[in-house]
Amino acid sequence: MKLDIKTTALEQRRQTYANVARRKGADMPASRYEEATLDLQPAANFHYRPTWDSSHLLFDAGRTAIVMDDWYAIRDPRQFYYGTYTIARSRMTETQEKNFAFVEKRNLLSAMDPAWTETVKTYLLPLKHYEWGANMNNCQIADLGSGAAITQIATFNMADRLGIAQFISRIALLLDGNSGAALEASKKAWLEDGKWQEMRHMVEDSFVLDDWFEQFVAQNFCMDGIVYPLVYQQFDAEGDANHGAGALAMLSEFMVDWYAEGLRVNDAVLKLVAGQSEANRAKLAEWIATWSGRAAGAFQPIAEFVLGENAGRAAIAAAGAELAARAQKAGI
Amino acid sequence: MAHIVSITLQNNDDARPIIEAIEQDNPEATVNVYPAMVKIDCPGRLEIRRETVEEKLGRPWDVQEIHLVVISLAGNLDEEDDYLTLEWNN
Amino acid sequence: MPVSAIGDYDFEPLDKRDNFHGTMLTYWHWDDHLMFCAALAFPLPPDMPFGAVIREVLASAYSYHPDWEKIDWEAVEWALDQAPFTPDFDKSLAENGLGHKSLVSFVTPGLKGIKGAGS
Amino acid sequence: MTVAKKPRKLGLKQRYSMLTRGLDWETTYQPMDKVFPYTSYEGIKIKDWDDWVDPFRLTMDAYWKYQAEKERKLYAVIDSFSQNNGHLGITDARYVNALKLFLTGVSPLEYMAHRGFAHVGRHFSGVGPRIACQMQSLDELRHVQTQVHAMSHYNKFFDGLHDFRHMHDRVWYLSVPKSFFDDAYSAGPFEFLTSISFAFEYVLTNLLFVPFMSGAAYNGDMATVTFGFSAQSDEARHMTLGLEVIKFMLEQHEDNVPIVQRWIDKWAWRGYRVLALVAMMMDYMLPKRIMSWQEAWEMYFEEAGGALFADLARYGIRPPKTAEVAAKEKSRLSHEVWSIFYNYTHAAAFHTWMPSEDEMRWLAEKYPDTFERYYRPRYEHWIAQEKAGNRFYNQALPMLCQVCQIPMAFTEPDDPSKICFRSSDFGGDKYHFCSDGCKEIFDFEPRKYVQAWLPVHQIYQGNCGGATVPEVLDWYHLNQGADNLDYNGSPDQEFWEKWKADRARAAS
Repeated sequence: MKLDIKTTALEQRRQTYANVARRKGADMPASRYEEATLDLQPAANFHYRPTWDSSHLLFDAGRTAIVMDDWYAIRDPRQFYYGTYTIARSRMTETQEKNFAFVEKRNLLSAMDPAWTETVKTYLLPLKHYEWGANMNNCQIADLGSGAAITQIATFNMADRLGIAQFISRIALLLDGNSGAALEASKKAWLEDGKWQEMRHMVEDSFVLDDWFEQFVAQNFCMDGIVYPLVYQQFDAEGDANHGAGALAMLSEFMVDWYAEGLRVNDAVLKLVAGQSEANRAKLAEWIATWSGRAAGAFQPIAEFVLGENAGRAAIAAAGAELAARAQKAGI
Repeated sequence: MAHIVSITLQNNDDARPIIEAIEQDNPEATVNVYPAMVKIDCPGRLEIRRETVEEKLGRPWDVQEIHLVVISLAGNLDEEDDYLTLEWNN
Repeated sequence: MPVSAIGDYDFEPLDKRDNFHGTMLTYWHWDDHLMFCAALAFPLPPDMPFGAVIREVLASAYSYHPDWEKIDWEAVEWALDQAPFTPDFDKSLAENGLGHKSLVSFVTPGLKGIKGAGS
Repeated sequence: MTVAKKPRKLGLKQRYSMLTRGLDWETTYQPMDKVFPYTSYEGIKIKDWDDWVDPFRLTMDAYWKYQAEKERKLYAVIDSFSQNNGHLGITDARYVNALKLFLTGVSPLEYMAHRGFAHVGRHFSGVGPRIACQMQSLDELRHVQTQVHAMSHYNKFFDGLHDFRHMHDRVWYLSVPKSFFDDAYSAGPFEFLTSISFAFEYVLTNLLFVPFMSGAAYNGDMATVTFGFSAQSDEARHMTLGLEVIKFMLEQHEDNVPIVQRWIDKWAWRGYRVLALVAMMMDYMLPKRIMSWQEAWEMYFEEAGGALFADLARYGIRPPKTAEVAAKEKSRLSHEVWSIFYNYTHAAAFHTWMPSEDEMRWLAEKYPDTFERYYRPRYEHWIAQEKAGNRFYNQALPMLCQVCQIPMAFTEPDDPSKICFRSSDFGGDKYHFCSDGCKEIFDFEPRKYVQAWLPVHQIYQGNCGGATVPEVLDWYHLNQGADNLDYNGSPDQEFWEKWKADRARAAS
């Protein structure tokens, strides 16, 4: 059928949804990220107070000390909505799968020094519980946070952290020949090994924070800001350079890429929130001081165990300095 | 009389081998065709066997690939490497 | 039954009479005329005469219906909150016993809606 | 050398269990009841969270893989739909009104489900159910976003879709789905799962998604059928979660049985009332119809639900009370609801219309006991009035049910000619209900339902933009004269007729 393309049927009456148009101007076409994010959280006329928190309304903005004129000022620099997010992760997973298959087929982990294998079991495997803790904290932000922009970021973090916990568990299964012994031993270490107790203490304290934005800062900025550079840069480098652990670095490629990607998001969020008001900035500074100090102290025994006392301390100090520099760059 | 278990699949190329496999392995199954979808009912129990789907498909098939085409289920589900079953316990 | 909740769970109802700026909420329903899909809600002054409600409020809502002008008001059967009652048209709603969120329904004998089918 | 020589082979269940179970731990630096403060107040007793049976066993990597594949396919369809102006291929523009109701009424609930499952995904103290809930939270985000994207193209050409989120928080009939989900999200985690995972996902959503989406396909709407079925492939997982949750609670402790039974009764009823909107969509808003609401109810509730409740009988669970009343209502539900919207379409963001003679014949055939007797005379009168330039719009606001918030239009279970009125007194005030189902829900927890934000009452209290209907509609962001009123005479109709004329000209 031949059609006149100028038919009025093809004249658009509007470019995008009205809520997006109010923010961008009516003539501007919107991105999928914008249409799928902006104003998505219910905002008014709630019917019943939560039975689990009757002092607040559903989606109460008063659940954090941070005050924003508009929580949708926050944007994800990756522009992740569900579709772009899962497709990005499935690509990373493909690489990760190939790496696992490669390492498994050639039994490459057997090239590691036996002593280093034990070290890896001590420092890396218990982190699956740290990741599960990070999953819980991000899940709580997704539950209680204000605005679909930030809660969406937290939701993706929540899933990522479960995924990472499972990748670590798979490393454990590679190391114990699928017996599950390494999984169990590393849980025991998380629960009982003295080197891990300050970490576990800190994670458990973060579970019970009342303020979800403090949780965001504590988990995604401070704790991760100490743990990730140490584990996936310093420890991996040490293993690769001195203990035949090059293959292990292949298995943590996902974590390395994931952390690099998340840095930009977390820093952008903090910068925007700090820029809103002096009160926000002061609050963020207080939280960052508290939690980065605590994370550095809590992870020090592991750093010293892996790298030796001096190098361990130096690595912790360097990670702390990097955090401070990032905070400063974000205006805090 | 056994209660009906049921699985509804998209009516597309990915689902067709699964539908055929179900018909082959569950002689009592009835296939109802609707626009864009197929609802398969079976008294009591219904089984999808990996082996049969692979025969129809001519390639390895992971039972979890069912996630790509399933629309709805009725019955208690059990999923393993080699099969997926739906069943009522009465 | 108290609500299963953590802490106190007791809040001011949203529809307290005080929230209606001196009026009270009343509901009116004409039986057998389901062309009007549901009972109607009107906030009315408690001192408004019952007859005035019919003339000024109900008429504007219901006069679209061909049965409206045929109603014999002497014959109408009234119910207040689903119990039979006889309103005094000259007295106020309050004097007639209506309270906040009272439901007044009425049957118009002989009038059963469009084609007698209850619409 | 500690690296094993020959790793043993792990089955799906075993592998899944190793990669998930054991991630959590008993906290000791903080007491467990502070970390998980919400697991006991509803009275549900759990002896051992490890008894939980995982419904589907997707690790995150498999989840990403399959979901990404679904998303690639779905967005390819959405892209091609908009590039090829797929909106011109639908059977009739009246159909789009079903999408308007879907986007304003249902999609925001998907978002609520996303947040609600994040809530329980954090607060259950067992790792198995938490992971299942977290994945569902992620899925529900997918559903709202794919719906917003699929409808985005329609929004560019049709009215009524442009401000769905703003409307969902305000417009009178949208308080029906909104209050439903507020009710679930504000409940405890076990009740939330019973309401959404079991009563809604397992027992009721088939009615929303399956016949309706198949209907979308039948009416040429490829974008909707694709997001609908793509979403349903997640629902299959969610349904299984719903059934496992119920079985888990029932198996854990016999004291849980009466609590769960009450929730099943409550939520099956509340969900059924929300689905009244779907009944109308199926019987009136699809230009080409697949099955009637009554047939869908029989297939998906009576038949499938019958088998389900026979299965649960061994725990002492009986079918929800809804079943009996719904069976009596099934031949009138869609007509009563369509009448509500025909009455008030001047205040709605979608159009209504009178069915054609062909459509009335179909309705009469599908509803032989009720249609000719109760509804045809009404419709013929309305049609005659419209022809005479006097289209009926109800000029007064309706009385609403305190619980489901639908105008009090439903009739007595045993008499389709009499409105069903129920009421209770609480705290010195009267409260009104459309049914025994809604009254029972109120009577059990009156302090919850006295908080309800009832649109009609809020308008009268002066909280909705003004005292006149046009002011309220402005407050809704409803474009008057375009979004509202009868389909006949609407800009949507004008656009569609023009397109049809162009098409006819091009073809000749």
